[in-house]
Amino acid sequence: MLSQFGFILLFIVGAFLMLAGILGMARLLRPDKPNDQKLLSYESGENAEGGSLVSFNIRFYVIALIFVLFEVELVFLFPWSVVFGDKQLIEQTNGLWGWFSMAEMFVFIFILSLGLVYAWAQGHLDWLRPDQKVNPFKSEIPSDLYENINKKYS
Amino acid sequence: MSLILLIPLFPLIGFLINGLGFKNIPKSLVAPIGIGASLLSFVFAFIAYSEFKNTGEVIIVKAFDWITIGDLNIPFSFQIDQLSILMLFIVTGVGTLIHLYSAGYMSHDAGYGKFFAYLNLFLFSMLLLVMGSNYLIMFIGWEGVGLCSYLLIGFWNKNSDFGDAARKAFIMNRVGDLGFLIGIFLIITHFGSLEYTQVFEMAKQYPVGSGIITAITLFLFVGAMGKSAQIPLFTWLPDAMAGPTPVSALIHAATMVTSGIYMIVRSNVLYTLSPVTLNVVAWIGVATALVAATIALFQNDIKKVLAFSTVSQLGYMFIGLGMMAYTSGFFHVITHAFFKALLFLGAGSVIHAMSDEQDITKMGGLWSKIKITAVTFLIGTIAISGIPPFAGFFSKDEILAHTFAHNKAIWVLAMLGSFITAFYMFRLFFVTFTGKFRGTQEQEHHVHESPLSMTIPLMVLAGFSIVGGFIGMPEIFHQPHFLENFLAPIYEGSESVLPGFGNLGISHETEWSLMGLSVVLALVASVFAYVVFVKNATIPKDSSELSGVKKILADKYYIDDLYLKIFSNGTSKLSKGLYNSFETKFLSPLVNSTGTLINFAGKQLTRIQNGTTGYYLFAMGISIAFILVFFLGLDVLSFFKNILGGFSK
Amino acid sequence: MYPILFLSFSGLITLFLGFFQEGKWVKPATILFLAIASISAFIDWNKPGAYFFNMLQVNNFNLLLSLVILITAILIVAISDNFKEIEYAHSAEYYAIMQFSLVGAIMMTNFQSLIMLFLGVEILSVSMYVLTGTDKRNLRGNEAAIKYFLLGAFATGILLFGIAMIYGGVGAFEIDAISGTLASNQAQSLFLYIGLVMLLIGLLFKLAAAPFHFWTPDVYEGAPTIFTLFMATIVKTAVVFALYRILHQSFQNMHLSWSYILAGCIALSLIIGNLSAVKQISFKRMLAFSSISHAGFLLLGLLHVSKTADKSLLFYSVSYLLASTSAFGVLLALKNERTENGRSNENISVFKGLATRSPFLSAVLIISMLSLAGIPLTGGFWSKFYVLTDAANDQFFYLIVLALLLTAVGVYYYFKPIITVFEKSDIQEAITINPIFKIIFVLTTLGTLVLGLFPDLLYGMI
Amino acid sequence: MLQENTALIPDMIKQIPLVNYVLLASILFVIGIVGVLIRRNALIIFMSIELMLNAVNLLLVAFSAYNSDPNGQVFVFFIMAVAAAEVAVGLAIIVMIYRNIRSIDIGLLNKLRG
Repeated sequence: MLSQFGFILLFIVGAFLMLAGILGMARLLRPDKPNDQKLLSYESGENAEGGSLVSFNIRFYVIALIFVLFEVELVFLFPWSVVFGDKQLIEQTNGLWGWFSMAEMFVFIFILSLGLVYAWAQGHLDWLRPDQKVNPFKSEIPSDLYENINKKYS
Repeated sequence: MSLILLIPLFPLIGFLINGLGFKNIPKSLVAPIGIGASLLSFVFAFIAYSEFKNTGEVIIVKAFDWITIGDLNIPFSFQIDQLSILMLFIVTGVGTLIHLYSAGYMSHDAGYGKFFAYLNLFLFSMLLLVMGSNYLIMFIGWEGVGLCSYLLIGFWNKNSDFGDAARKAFIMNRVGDLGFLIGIFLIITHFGSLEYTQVFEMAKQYPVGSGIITAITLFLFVGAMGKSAQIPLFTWLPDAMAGPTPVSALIHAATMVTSGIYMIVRSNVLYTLSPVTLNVVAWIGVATALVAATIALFQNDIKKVLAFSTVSQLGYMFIGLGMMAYTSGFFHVITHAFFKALLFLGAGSVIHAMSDEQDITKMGGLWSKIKITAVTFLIGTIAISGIPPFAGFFSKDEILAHTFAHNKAIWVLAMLGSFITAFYMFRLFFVTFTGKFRGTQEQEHHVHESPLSMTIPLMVLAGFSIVGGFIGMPEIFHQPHFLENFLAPIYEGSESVLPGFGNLGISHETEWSLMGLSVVLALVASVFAYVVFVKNATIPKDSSELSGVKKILADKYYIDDLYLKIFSNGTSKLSKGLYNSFETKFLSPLVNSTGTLINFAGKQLTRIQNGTTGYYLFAMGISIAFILVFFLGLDVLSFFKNILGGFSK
Repeated sequence: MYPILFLSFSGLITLFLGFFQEGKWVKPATILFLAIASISAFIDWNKPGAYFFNMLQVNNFNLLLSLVILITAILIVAISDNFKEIEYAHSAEYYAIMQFSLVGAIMMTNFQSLIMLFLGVEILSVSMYVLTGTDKRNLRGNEAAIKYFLLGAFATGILLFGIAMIYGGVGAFEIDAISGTLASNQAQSLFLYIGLVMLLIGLLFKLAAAPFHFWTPDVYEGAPTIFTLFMATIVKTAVVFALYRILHQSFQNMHLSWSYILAGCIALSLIIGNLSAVKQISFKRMLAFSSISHAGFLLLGLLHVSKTADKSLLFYSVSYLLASTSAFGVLLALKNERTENGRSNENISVFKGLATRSPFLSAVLIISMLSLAGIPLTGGFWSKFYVLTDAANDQFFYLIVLALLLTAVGVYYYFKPIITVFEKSDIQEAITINPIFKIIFVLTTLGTLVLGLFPDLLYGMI
Repeated sequence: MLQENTALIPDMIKQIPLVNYVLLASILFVIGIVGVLIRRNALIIFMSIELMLNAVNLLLVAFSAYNSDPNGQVFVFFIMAVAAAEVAVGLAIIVMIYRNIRSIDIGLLNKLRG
């Protein structure tokens, strides 16, 4: 008789077999005429250039870092949530426990939010766009001349 | 904290104020600060005395734990007992007077503030020396006063001769200090402590004449030789007269030079335990006394004469100590402090009046011109020549009596010495103050009595020189020997190792006759001097005009030249020789090769620091693996056993 | 305990202070906060006890350590300018991070549970990674930061594995529990053994002891001088006393096991540190190697579980703190001398002619060098003396000999700057020192001399 | 070794002896170390370090389960948080370097040496 872990093992093996089967089938069925155009990675019509790291905009990193931090802090909410609603404790302290742990968690979150506020105030969150450059060039030739020519040859 | 700690603190503060800000402090403030500092410590010395009287036993005040090495603990602490109290009074009292005197004497000098700073520093070190409760603190003070005397002798450092004199003093003191230091090390290794109380307590257990004690005492005495200018280390003191006269009075007559005697009296137990050392002390003392006295006979520089007389007086003190008559020796320290300071200050006042003329052959007939100085100087002269009832008589006579009791030969020489002393002192007095003036014209009409700030100390000291002796009347006067009774507790150690060590076993008749003899000698000497220098109005000649024995004496037995030949040239030759052979051939190649070796190793090692992170990580990993394999090798095997166990489960 | 709480909040406040009046109040505020924190340490004075469910342990000695750390921090902050030379500098952040890192340092000295040890180490290290890389445009700074970070994180991993293994062996994180388990003569399990070795390795890395020292010279050279000073003083002190608590108060029964590892590291640190320092041109790099050798000496003080080990270590740390503060401080004071392409020259040659240009600075430098070399009449002499007397033992006799030999080598390179001070230089005009520097220098130098003249003032007091 | 008081441990866990967890964790840890030692790309080294940390987490959780002592799991939370902070700082440093030298190959950074 297999144990729970045995079943899990079976699932894993099964998954791999499935994947292999599907891909193999596709390989058999589809036509296979590769050329370098086809092998290019699709960049919405553009030719991919440079290392793959370049294409990432630096701004993503900042946001991502901030995100990682705040997201991981959540891990402390889990043990808290276990004891937060603990009947026994609440009865022993006739309700005080709930408020206490609540307050505690709010202090924690407040400190976190302080960090967020700081990042905000420092302007790490606002998404700076490249501003439009207008070409200052002015040509002496009046534009109606061009239009005349266009009219003439149209 | 006890008030006692304040006593050395005041001069230190004074030194810091005058020394650090001597450019910024107005000249009018300098002297008050300096004098005030010493005066305050004088006052607090009285307070300490009263405190001591109330309790009646030794007070030891610990400032802080200083050094602890294993079980050897040296605290920074002060000891107040009969001896240090007396020294306190002498140092601070005489010191204050001389500060006062300097205010007048140095008033025209450029380095006024510097001078007072140095004086205060000296006072501070001297207080450390006499108040310290262990040999190390005494040694610090010992070095400190040496440094100050060096600074003050070379005070007028424009003149290179003075600089040489200062260096001479310093080097000779260093020689002595070396001995002192060795003595201290011996004490540490042998007794495992430097505290007086502990060391002496332990010393009591030793038999008289034990070798180690003899060694210790001898080395300590070498230190005393240096500080207190005994043969062979005495030639620095006369040259030290290059310094300003107040300095000569304070350091080179009253206080510093007597620190050797203080040290011996302080450690009297050890000395009582080693008769050998006592003999050495006595003989060196009498030799010094005679040699210095004879030299003084033919000196024409007023301060040089006094310097040599100081040396010979110190010799007398050591004779006293050598006879185990510690009280008498110390008694002479006290009286000598009074009259020799008086004489020096008087000489200073004379020099001041004669507009910096020191040669007595160019003086004469000053009696009427500078009355106060003359009278006080006369008092000093009488006191030193040992004519009753002045101070010098009692102390010197006590020493002589003890000497007679113990060692006739030394006694004869000592008597001779005292005769000579009386003679040259009166010679000095008569030549300087009587006869007709021999100076230049403008010197003559420039002659004037010194300001009050200089004459007051003279008078005070004169007073002490007269009455100072009465603190130690011989018992034949049926007066209480105040000093003896007061100092008695100091000697209980010696008493226990050698009962009745101090009392002189001679009958009253002998004592009377001895006393009479010495008085008669002194008077004869003075009369003789009177006949020679006043009746016949002889004027001393310069050494170049003298011949035979006189010349030898005038040229100080050529000892200086001897030292120059033997030591200075000898050392330079030796060092040259060593340099050419040992240094160049052997030492420097060795050193250089070591250097190159180290450099090479350094270069090789910096190569492993090649700056690539991956390499660093790899090195770390390797070393971790190494440690694990090397230290866990065996356990790893047992670990696999466990694994098998785990699977089998 | 109270300094920890206070500093964590004051750090946050400092962050936001940066927005007012372009943060001109940040530095004074930081000093104020640190002062308050050091005072708040006294709340627990003579009240030994445990905090946070027996995670932190408070007693007078630990408080003393926190005090030493905080006071050093005050000195360092005082001689820091507002990082004007760094472009895009957010000085408020740096001061805040310094305060946070102090929280870590204090945790490391007061911990009772290994969790706290780990947290302390990490808080300290992560802050130091950031501070090392503050000069963003400076390639050397970047390199130092990445090296420090990668190696440090790696060491952290090792340390964690060690802690986990110890937990496996003992079933608890409290060091008292560990010593209890060891005392009750159970067979020392393999877990405990591996755990101890790995924990030790992790801490040795943070202490910059060979053979885990490779990061030290590069990081010390690349980081801004003020943070190099921070690393050399506060981090070292914290780590050494963490080691003291681990080895002497929880694993003393396994002395045989760890003393050999320690002995090896000591020998390597002394040799590598002293010999590599000889050829250095950069002053900071030389001090880095010297700090490796000092790490060796500190470990020497840990080598034997003796009564006086804590005293000697504290004495050593204090005298080392004072000496290196003045040494690096002089370098900081000369920051604007002889700058080359915008960056200040940090070679020993920058001291040329200092004797004529600023006798004060040269005196400070010379005394600090003498103290680091361990010449008598300075604190350094007594600290080495005490440590060696503690380690004196037939078992590791050769280590003492080695230490003495290499101290002689040390004299050789510590005198390089001293000689340079007296060399003639083309520049002659006097150097102006700002008064705060003056005060700090006077304090540190006097401290060094006082320790040298009256060692028992401190040694007897502990 | 550990005192495995079987009463408190759920049967579910009991089916796999502790030693296996220890071995798995150790293997993961060693994989991490090897990754750190042999890769040149800062990011990958960094990931390997994270792998080491997670191996430790696994180890701690296993121990705490077999000790039926929650402290180990508490510690795991701490480790996670700290690891996140480390990730943030580490990535920031790597990005900073990439901005300056357009590469994250640690082999290129060897200006500080000797």
